[in-house]
Amino acid sequence: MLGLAGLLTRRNLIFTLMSIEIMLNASGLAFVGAGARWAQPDGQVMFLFILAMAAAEVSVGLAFVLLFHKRQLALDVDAASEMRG
Amino acid sequence: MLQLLWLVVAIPVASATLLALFGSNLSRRVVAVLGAGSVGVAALITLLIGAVFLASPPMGNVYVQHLWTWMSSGGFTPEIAFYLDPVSLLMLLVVTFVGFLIHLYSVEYMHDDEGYARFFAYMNLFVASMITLVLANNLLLLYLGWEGVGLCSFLLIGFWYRDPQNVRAAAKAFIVTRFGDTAFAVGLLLLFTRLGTLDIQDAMHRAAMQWSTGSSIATAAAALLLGGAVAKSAQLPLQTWLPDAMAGPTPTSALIHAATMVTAGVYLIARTHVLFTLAPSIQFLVAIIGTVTMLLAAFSALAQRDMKRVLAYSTISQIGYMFLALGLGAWSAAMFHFMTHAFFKALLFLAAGVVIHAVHEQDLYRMGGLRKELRLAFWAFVIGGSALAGLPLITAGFFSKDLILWQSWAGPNGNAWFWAAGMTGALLTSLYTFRMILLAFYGPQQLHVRAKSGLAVRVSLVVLCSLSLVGGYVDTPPHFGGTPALSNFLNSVLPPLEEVHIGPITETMTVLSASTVFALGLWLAYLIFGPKRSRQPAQNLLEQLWLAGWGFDWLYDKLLVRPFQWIARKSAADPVDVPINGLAQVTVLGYRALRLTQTGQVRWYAAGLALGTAAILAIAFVAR
Amino acid sequence: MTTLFYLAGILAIVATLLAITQRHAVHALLYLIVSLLAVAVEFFVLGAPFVAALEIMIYAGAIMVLFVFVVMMLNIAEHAMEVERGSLKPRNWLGPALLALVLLGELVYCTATTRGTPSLTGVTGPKQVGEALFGNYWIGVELASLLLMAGLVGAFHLGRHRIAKEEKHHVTSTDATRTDTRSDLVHAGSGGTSHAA
Amino acid sequence: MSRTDFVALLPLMIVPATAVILMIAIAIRRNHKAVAVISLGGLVAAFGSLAFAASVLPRQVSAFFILDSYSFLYMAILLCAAAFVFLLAYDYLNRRQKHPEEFYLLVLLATTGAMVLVASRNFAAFFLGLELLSVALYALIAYVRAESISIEAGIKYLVLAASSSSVLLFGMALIYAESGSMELSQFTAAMIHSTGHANPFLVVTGLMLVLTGAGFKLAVVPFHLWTPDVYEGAPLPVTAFIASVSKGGMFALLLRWFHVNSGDITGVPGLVLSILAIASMLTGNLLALRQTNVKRILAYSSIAHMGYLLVALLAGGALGAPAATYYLTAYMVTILGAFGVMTALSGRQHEAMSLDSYRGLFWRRPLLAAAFTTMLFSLAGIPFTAGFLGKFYVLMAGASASRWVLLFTLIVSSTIGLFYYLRIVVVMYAQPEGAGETENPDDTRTLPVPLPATLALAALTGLVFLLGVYPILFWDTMVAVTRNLG
Amino acid sequence: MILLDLILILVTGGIASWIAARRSAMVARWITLASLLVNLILGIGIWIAHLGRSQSNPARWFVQCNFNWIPQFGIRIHLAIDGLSLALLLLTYFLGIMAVLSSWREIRERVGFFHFNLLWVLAGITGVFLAMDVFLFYLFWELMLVPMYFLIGIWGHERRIYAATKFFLFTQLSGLLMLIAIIALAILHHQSTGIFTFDYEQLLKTALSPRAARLLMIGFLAAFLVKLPAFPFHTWLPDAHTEAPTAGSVILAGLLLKTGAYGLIRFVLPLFPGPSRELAPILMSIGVAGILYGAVLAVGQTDLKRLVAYTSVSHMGFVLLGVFAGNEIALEGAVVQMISHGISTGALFILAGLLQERMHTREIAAMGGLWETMPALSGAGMVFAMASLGLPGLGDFVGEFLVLLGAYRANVPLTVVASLGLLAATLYGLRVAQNAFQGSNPHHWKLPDMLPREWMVLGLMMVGLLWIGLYPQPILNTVRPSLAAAQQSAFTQEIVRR
Repeated sequence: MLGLAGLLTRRNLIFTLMSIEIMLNASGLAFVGAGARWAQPDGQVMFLFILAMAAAEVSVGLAFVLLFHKRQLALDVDAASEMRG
Repeated sequence: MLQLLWLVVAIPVASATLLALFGSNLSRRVVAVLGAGSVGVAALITLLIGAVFLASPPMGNVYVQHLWTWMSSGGFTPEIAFYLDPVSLLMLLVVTFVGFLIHLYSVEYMHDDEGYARFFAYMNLFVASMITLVLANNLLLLYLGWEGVGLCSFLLIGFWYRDPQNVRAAAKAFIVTRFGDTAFAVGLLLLFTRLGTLDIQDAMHRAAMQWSTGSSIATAAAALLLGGAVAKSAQLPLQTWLPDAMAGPTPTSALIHAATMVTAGVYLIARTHVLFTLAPSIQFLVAIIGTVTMLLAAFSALAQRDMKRVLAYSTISQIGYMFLALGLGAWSAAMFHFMTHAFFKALLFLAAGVVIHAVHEQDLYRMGGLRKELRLAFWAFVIGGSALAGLPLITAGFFSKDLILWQSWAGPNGNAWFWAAGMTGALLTSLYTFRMILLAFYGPQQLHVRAKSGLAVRVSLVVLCSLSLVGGYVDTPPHFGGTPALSNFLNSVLPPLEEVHIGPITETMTVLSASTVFALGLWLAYLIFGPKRSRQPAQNLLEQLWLAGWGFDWLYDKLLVRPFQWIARKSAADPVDVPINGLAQVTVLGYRALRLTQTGQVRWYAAGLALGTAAILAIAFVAR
Repeated sequence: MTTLFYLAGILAIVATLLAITQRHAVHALLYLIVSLLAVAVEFFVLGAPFVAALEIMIYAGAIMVLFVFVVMMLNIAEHAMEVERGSLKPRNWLGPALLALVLLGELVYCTATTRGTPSLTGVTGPKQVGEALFGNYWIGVELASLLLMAGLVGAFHLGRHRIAKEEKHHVTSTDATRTDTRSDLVHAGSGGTSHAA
Repeated sequence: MSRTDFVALLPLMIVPATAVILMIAIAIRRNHKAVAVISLGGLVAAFGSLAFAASVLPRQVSAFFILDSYSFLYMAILLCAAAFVFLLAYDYLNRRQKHPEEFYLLVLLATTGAMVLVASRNFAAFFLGLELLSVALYALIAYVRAESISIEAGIKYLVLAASSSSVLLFGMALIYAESGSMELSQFTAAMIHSTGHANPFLVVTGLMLVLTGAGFKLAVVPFHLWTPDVYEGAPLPVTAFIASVSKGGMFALLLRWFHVNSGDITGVPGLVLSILAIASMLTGNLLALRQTNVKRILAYSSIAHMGYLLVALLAGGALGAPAATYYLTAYMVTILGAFGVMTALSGRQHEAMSLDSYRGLFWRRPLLAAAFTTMLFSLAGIPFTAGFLGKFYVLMAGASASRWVLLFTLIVSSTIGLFYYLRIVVVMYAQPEGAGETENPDDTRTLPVPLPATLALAALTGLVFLLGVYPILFWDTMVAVTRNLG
Repeated sequence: MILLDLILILVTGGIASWIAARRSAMVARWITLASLLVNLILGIGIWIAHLGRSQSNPARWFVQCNFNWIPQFGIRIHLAIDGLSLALLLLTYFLGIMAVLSSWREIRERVGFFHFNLLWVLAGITGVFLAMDVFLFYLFWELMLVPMYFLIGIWGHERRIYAATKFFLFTQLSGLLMLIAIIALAILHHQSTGIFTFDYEQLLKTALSPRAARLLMIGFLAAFLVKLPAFPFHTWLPDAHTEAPTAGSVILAGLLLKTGAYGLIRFVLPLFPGPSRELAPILMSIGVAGILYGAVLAVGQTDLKRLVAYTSVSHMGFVLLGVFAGNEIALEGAVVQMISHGISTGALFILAGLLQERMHTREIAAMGGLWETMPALSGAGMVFAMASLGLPGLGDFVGEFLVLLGAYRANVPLTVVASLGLLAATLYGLRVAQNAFQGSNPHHWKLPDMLPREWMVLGLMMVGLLWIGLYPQPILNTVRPSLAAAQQSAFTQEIVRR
């Protein structure tokens, strides 16, 4: 939830990415909790997958950060609104 | 011989078609031959047919020529078929003969007009339509002729189309008569629905069998047909178009707006007299309309300055007489007056045409003293005028009008009021007729005569003069030892009138008073409009009102024309389109509103995502 | 145990809150790491020690370091800070906070209305996880490797643009060598993932 | 893993294997043509293996995949779509990109993701397939270096897709927490017993959250906001890919697990889906109404089309699933064709996006314009095109389920939609207004349409008509394939 | 098979002339003309072959052809022709030829594509008149739209795009409503019999609950009333007619509107007899409203083509009135009205086109006194204006009178109000006749009169109108069996004559 809030308020791309991580983390927590409830490993396995995904996500995301920074010299996501309407 | 009947229609139609298609490429001579000749041939054939008909009457005094079934649908099978009986024969004779004379006259009269061929095409078409109207054996075919003559009338009034005035007059004539036509059409619907046929004889027969006298259905049917007749014959309240119709060439006025077409209403009522007998209230209404129209039109004629308008109002007035006769049940009297009126009114118009042609002026107050130079026209006017005003014993008009006047008293529906009104009308007729003659032909000559009439004009005028004089002798009052030949001839179709009121007003007295009234009118006219009087048109209010035809035009303009134009103008942009365009606006509005959501900001989009999630969760909560 | 669970939970929340409200990126990251550590504790409490360890190692360790690296590298300009300051005003916070609250409320409501709380007993150790991972979920592992490969190739491609662009200004080196080094990188990456699989 | 399992998995393995081969090939030597040929070959091989593996159907491979005729059919469709994307992309990349090879690699990976989605049986497969698709797309969207809008689009997609994934995951976690099962069949169960006590509320909540995630991928209102920007920013072949493969894969999954064979979907999910469908149809069409950017128009129209698809999904019953399948196929063919034409028209630097660049197209390039017209008419649902029969089947399905409100919305909104399709058509047939004066080297009217694209466009146009005129070929298969769903 | 040929000839002819136009525009014109002539001859051939048969032979269809198409839903390519279809087809090809001839000179750009569209519209119309499978019918129904849309949108006048789009949207929306009704009907049939079919004759036997029947009928009505067009769904028509090129206007007014009426007769009456009876008064009122509304608005127009367009609204009101009056006379009248309106209004549009070609304006105010410079054209204009206002002896009168006659049996007050339409018709008829052709010539137009080709076109149309006006019997005989079939199911107990 906080991740979402962060996503909505922060304009810095890095913060945005961080917020996403928080959200993913929360989902992972939920999965692990659910797995624990049924005493199954599935939840943890799922968390691992989420982890992998988060890693991939972050790598691409950070690549975007670099690209974007190169272009805009700032990381304001609101500046990325050339397209609208 | 009778089988040739269809040619009477076909020949003018063919000629009209030829003239319409190739008229512009033909020489004037050929046009004249085609135009007048076709009607001449038609007249000849009519004469032949008439002779055969009289010599060896077909069975039941009726001859029917079936050509083909027009259409056949659900028991509705009107035919293209011609029905010849004494009434239609009489009509046919008058139409073709007077028509021919007028065509003959036009050959010369219209000679210098650029629309020569067009004129004859219209005229021929008119003759054909009129004959169709007369000969139709069913009401639908009659309606075809009815509309056909209306069309030709429209075309001919607007013949000189360059003048907007003429065009307006044409439109007015067409629209006003169309009012009546609509009523007529509804009448046809009613008749067919209730009687199952539009064949005139069958329908009349069935009506007489099925409907009781005075029943509402008969009344409605008669009223609707009357509507048609009133419009076509320029009776109250739809009389306003006829004076304006004088915008057409004078032969047109003579043929259509005096001799033939305008009497179609009279013919219609005579043809369907059974219906009117079944609806006494409507029949009485016919008489009232006739009387009132006759008087009002006569007053209007008294105040007109335009020679042709005088004649137009006179026509309205004279048809009022015929309606009076019809309303009283004096069917054959109406037909008789129709015939004589055709002669003398055609004569008057043609003569007026000569005058107008000669001086290029229609205003009576600008003419004067023309009797020396336009001798033939003058005499034609005198003879025609006398017939119109009813100069006793030697003119045709006297006999026919006398018959009506007498029957307005003596007939079963007659009474003193109608008689008195008729007498007043006769006085007025005499007055305005001689006013016209005095103003035009006496007094100081103001205008130079530019043209003399040729042979064709002379011939037709002379023939019509003689017909106006002797036409009355076909039906002379039996009370004075005459033989009502025409009435007898028509009796097989139109039942004769019983003479029930033999009271204080005898026929002798009628004749005498009619003669007196004629003389009185002549005298008054001489007093007021004689050569020694000042020639200033009177300016008082009453005369203004008369001049404007009692203000009917003004009333209709305010009551109907303007509101309609207003509606048409206001709605021209199609009000129904407004909500539809509104709908389009709403969608565009939706587009604009939704477009605002596409801010291009990723945070906003994420918010949208969250919002959406929240929303569907909320829905799930609520719906649980 | 339960106390620890909730304590760690509160800690995680507070740390996250601080993380997203920090103006400076590095500070925020530090808070985030704290939060992640707290979550790791949660995992542990929930009986998932293996995952807890991974959380600390990979998340708090590897991924966050990546973040820090990027932040350092870019050395975010002061001007961006100014922008951020504006966006941290209460007015800007209000809407998202409300929205988050609503969602939170909805979720709390629905979890609260369902019976029972997760049992905190029972430990699912690395062995079980490993068995599951390479038993039932082996395909998943393969897919995850593909996922990483996609991520790598993508990141590489995006990164290359930058390089290629810069190279334009520099002396042009041979295309071949560059391609070689890069494809090596790719190769190594994919090899790594396959290996993990 | 048995041999038959292996055989059944063959198609799913060939595609990523091709990707790996590509990677090696790229490492050895960069050659665009070779790479393209290899990738196409991979797709063809996968396609062939479908036929080969069809003999062992239906089969469940571990807890992950359910391989039956349904998933095979969709895989086939996806493979074809990917092949078309390659054909279209080849020249586009040739023209605009220095290093086009990774494109194929990423597309292959994304296709794999979509195929996984189609065949997935549990949450993990669903999630991984989805992520594979997304992650590959992040890079693909931003593939073209020079375009700042590309990067912008990539960032947007990344941020939003990741967020939606986490929501999706949370939803899955909730369902898992409640039911203790990772099976996707939980969805179906939830759909059927969505009301009453048999179904705990947590599951419904989870379902809604999953719907958010899925809805995001499909770009259903209100999760649609990203669509136009990403469509606009992404290179045309990628846009085509998103519109066809990505959505197709996701929808196939939804169709399989949300479809209820016994009748239409009722209760809370039914209500929510109906609202989403109605909102999508109206919003999508309204948003496109006066757009002037053709890519954005198509983006908005795709929102509406997903709404139509949801109608078929909601209709359920014996007709719903085949109707949805038919519609989806028709839509994929059409949208590929539409973007294909746009690709063919795009010059070295600029994509043919603005409406103005289509002015008078018909008089310059009649065939291309005719193809584009066909595609637009198909999108609008004019008879004798695929779109019409698709719509017809959807209407059939909806009518047999008596979903009148949905159908009327469909009709009204597709009338609104007609307006903007017509606008494009009008522009194409309008007089070219002296725009020809400014000749530049990038002028699209001089650009030849190369062979692969020509082939692809011809095939797509042919398919549009075939689907529109002679549906027996496909319909029977679709009915057979979807018979045992739900 | 010959029926399929009718469509295919047009389709291939269209393609051929498109291709040929690259070489020579003239060739394209001739190809178009030739394919239409062939179709006309084929049509006449069918007519002659079955002329005597129509009365006695119980078989309803003259020729049929029936192929399987989408068997899962029982959709078939089922074409059949009966008297009604035949009459309308002949009208189609006749007007088609007139349209081609009248645009001989008007269209100079993109000639091939123009004729392609023209022929394809006609192919669609042919299909509509022939299709006996409801689904197929819908396909053709839509197929008409697209080329028509192009005709208006490419070769139209100033506001062509607005008009074309409006036209398309209106008809498309209503068409989709009909499609839903068609589908629902098929599904109901499926539910009651277990067979999926879209075949017209099968669907006729579907048992429907009154409520369902009413709803379905409204779906069908939506499409047909919009196309007809009935008040208040007519607003697309003035725009489309006004903006279309001459040939487009001719086909729109002459043929496309007829498909609406045809649909009413062919589908609405037999498929939904109950509701047809129930809703008849409402529909008749709509018809009457259309008659008067169209007439009044026509009077107010300043644009000649727009004026004529509104007269179409008025005339088609008569058709609607006739169709739902519920007796043979009115129905036959409606058909005659359809045909003669096709010719008379088509002719008026051709006239307007000729005037526009010469004067480059459609404003009536800019005309006046044209008789002076173009007597022949003006004369022709007069004739057609008279036909349009319902002069006896010309086609429209027969139709209108029969309609009124039949309607009078069903509803007296409505009919009386409707006959006021005759009066209003006078007003607009005269407006055309007088304001354009008569009066003075204030703008001093000096224009060439009609060319022989134009003469031929208008002359043929005049002959056609006269023929219908004086001897409509062949048409009535041809269409009677079909109408009787449509009629019997709808109004079995004819209202007893009082």
